[in-house]
Amino acid sequence: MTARVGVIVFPGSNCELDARVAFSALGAEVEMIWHAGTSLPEVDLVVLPGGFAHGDYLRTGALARFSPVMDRVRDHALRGGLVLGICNGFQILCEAGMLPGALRKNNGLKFLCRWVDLRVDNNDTAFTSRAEQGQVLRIPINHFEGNWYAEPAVVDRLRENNQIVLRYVDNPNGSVDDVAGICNESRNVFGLMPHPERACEQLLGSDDGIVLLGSLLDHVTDRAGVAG
Amino acid sequence: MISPATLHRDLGLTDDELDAIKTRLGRDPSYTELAMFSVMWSEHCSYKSSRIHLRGLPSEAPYILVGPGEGAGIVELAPGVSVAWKIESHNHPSFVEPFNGAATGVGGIVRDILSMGARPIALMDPLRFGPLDDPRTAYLVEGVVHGISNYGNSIGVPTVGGEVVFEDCYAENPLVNVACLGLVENRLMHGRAEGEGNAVILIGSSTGRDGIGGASVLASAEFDDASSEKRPSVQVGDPFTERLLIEACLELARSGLLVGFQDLGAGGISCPTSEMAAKAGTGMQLDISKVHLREADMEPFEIMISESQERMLAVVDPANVEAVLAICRKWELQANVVGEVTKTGRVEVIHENGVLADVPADALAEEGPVYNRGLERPAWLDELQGAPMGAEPPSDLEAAFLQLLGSPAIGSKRWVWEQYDHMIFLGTVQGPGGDAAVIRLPGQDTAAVISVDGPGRYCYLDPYEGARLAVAEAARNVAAAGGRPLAITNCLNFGNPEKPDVMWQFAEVVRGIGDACRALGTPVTGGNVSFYNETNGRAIYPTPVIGMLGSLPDARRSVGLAFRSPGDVIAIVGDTDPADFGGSEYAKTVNGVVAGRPPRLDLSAESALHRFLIEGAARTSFSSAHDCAGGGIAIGLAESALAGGLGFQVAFEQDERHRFLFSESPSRAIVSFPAQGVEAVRKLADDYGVPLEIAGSVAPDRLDFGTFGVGFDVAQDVFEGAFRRALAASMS
Amino acid sequence: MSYLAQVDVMLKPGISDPQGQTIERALPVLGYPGVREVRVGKRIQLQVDADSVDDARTKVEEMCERLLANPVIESYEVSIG
Amino acid sequence: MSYLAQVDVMLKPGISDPQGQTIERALPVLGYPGVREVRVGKRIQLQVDADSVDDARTKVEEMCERLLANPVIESYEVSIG
Ligand SMILES: Nc1ncnc2c1ncn2[C@@H]1O[C@H](COP(=O)(O)OP(=O)(O)O)[C@@H](O)[C@H]1O
Ligand SMILES: [Mg+2]
Repeated sequence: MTARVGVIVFPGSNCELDARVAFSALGAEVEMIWHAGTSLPEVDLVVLPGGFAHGDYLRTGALARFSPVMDRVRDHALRGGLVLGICNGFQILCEAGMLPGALRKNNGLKFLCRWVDLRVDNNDTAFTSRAEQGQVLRIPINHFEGNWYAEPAVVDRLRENNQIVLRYVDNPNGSVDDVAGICNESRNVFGLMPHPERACEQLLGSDDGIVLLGSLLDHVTDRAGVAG
Repeated sequence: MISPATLHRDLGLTDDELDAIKTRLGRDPSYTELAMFSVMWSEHCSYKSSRIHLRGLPSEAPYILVGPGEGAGIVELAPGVSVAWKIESHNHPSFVEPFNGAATGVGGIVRDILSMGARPIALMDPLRFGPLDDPRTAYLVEGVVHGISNYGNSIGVPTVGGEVVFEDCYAENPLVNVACLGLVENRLMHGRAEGEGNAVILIGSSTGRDGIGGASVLASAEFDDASSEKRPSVQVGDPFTERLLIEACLELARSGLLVGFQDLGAGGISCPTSEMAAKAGTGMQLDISKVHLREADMEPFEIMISESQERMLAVVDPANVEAVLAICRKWELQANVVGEVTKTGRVEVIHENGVLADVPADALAEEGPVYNRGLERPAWLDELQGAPMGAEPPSDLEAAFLQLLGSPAIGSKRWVWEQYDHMIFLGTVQGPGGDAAVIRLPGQDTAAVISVDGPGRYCYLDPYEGARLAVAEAARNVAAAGGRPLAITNCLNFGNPEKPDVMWQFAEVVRGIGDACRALGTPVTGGNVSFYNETNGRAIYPTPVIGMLGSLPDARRSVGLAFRSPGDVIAIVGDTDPADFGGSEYAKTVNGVVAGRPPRLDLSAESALHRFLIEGAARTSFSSAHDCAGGGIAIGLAESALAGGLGFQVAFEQDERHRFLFSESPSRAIVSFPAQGVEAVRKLADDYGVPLEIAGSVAPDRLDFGTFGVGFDVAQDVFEGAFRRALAASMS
Repeated sequence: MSYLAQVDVMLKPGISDPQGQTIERALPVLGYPGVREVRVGKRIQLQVDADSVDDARTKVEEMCERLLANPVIESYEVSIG
Repeated sequence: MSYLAQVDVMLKPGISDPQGQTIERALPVLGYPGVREVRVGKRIQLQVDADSVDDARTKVEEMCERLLANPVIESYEVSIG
């Protein structure tokens, strides 16, 4: 079966086309979903792409989380559906309370677009199943507000639950505990600052992003296999 | 009707220009009309000093679909694949307020591309500042780079290359140029107001007082210390609205609902109304009470010349108005019908109280003054050219090499370009840090190969030769990456055109560009002229910035500058003239001299080199290719090594080694290739008639020049840290 | 009635503030020693329709809770009039 | 002596504030009608060593001119204590 991916487009999103290209190349059927809609088409995976939803005005993700479609995204997650927030999408999920923590300005107070190494610290999730435990992936970051923070008690809980899925090998932004990507307790909502969709082709520098995006699609097709 | 008799002068119009306006109208202009003329007849909008010279530039080739005169040039890169390419300056606004000045510079060029119906897919930012050890420079660099980063990243257009140059002459007059590449997705749009009765729709941001008189006050007059008082002209960019505007405009272009389309840039709404009507031979009636305002109490003249950002003007069949407004609403943009196309040939501005302006569209848009200004070769030039060029040997070759490698001019610009999203669109096959950017077009194998170059020092020493060198280097950068140079856009940054020596520099530069473009087969698709880059009477170097556009049929065949494998053979292609030191990095950085004559350029040798590089790339003969430019062979080798994380071992037989290592002879490149390819590459060089000398081979860990060498880590630290350290030092 | 509200949003104590730190490092260099604990936040001004000062405050505080501040990292203060 | 200074930096009137405008447009959708003239600025807090309140004010105002505010587009207000 073909996985159905819905990419949410907020006003100010800008990586939605790249997300579509990357998931389509991996064989998924991709549908673009405008933020103002109050219903969500039938999809297996909802992607909140990178960009600057509502200009990132006030705070990154602060206005986007009120978009009408976000209630449906929440329902989808409550039903166990997969949700992936990339960069701005991660910021929105945190603002919406669907993932813990908040993203502050990078310690260096500069926007950073560069290749970084990420370590997979939990490969037992739908997002990392194609990776080896501890595998290092080369994937670019592209953000000003990627410095993840949560209260110490929350960080402890995430550690205990193995919800810190990806860590920076060399922390570029000051993020607590080198967090690059996390998941929720039910392990169906994922958020990360780096851009796996930009790392799906050797010609562009790396295809390690396929490990992550492909894992999600595997999860969808495996589950369909089990159910069918 | 005009109250003080000298008002026109405050608006930047001369007495003669006022007389011409009166003659054309057959009466005195109204206040609103005078304001409209002042922006449309400003140097920035009318090209009154430059026009007669620009006519001499070549602008035709079978693949040039749209040449100069529209929002952007259009070039067919491959059958059915066309791109828009254009450069703009935002120099004065960036000096007044670096963050917003640079940001709105990006916004403006992007709308030029949008006006053609093309999707903006890449930006480049050639920047020039004063010496980096001046804290004010550091402040400007921080602000300008942050402004470009903030705006370009938000709108989702990658910034894939540029320049950062430091010279004393730019201290009071930084140059912020921005080039944009667009992909024509569907159909080309034109800035023409065809069809009597068609509706005129203003789309985008509300109109406020920002940028009132920007074109006349900021871009068309010299700066002096009182300019700080002109600050209300500061425009603030809203990248969020621009992002929406991009998608809305592309949807409108796809929809086929638009008859004509143009952006609002310098000159505000006066510009597209008069230009679109003039081009179509129609007229336009504009009801300014329909313009959505940000501040309620704006005067009509302010509305007519406000340079509020993120606005476009569309001409639409009345039957399609509702559909167009619906698309704008969907993208959460304001849009209003503000007028109508007429057949009067006039721009009429009305509001509740009647007619505020009624002017022939031609008079505003096409009959601006044309000046054949006096030209005079500067008296100081002979002495400058005759002076020693600064080629004296260094006391220590290795120290000189490291000094160059760590100079702000040559050191890595990573600090700058890491602040730019240079990857969005999944097309950046080669981004910043190389010779040219290689941008694979969305959904295609074809790549656009783009580069910007503007050797101001060469042009200062000899404007004609410098301009030829600028075109040659830009083309060489494109060829080194494997692209075939096709066309240029250019941004001509000069001093006060009313001074005959500045005007002579301008004429010489334009002549040089024309000659080089004809020889290399790269016509001019358009560009921008920025005069009055003077502060308190001191002009900048004549600085033409050339934006070269090339094509590469298969992005996978592009060649990078980085050495790839130890053992690869390194060859120097092209002749080195040990006398090519005038205006070189070595002369400036090591000996503190900018004098003599710039390097000598032979355009047929240059062209042969390009063909060699392009053919080598097509045959996948090279592991790397890099043009030899600032800092000569020594720096070229180091750049290839550092980019590849490798070193090299080379040996040269010359006597005066520094002359060989640091000479900036043009028409040269450094290529590397596997050892078994030596014969094939030699043959290729023979076939194209380019001299080739094997210099050594790629090796790990050390940059070894034979008589001296430095460890890779040392070189890397010097190169990568140079910019950051200089910036930090000047801020403290 | 319309009331002018000022909202000050600051990072919570204990949360590092790189912007403040950068300013703190820059000030001595510019010749201003003896400056400490620099914190940078946001000031938001707005005109809000409400029946009374109290009503205005209640409305703005609600906006702060839900939108204007992020309770994970920020605290806020509202003043009306 | 050390004084607590508050600096409020706002865009000058007439300078466009896209951030404020965007928030203003979003608010009714979020259930907050009746909000106008939203402007977003910066609030900076700092502890400054000075001989007196006046001295502290003078120092901080100078810092504003040179670093904390951008006088081209922003105005500022200082309050001490
Ligand atoms: N302002 C900038 N923005 C983005 N990239 C830049 C900028 N300045 C320099 N670069 C990149 O750094 C590299 C080196 O620049 P430069 O030394 O000017 O190259 P060249 O000598 O080939 O003209 C190029 O890839 C260029 O695109
Ligand atoms: Mg080069």
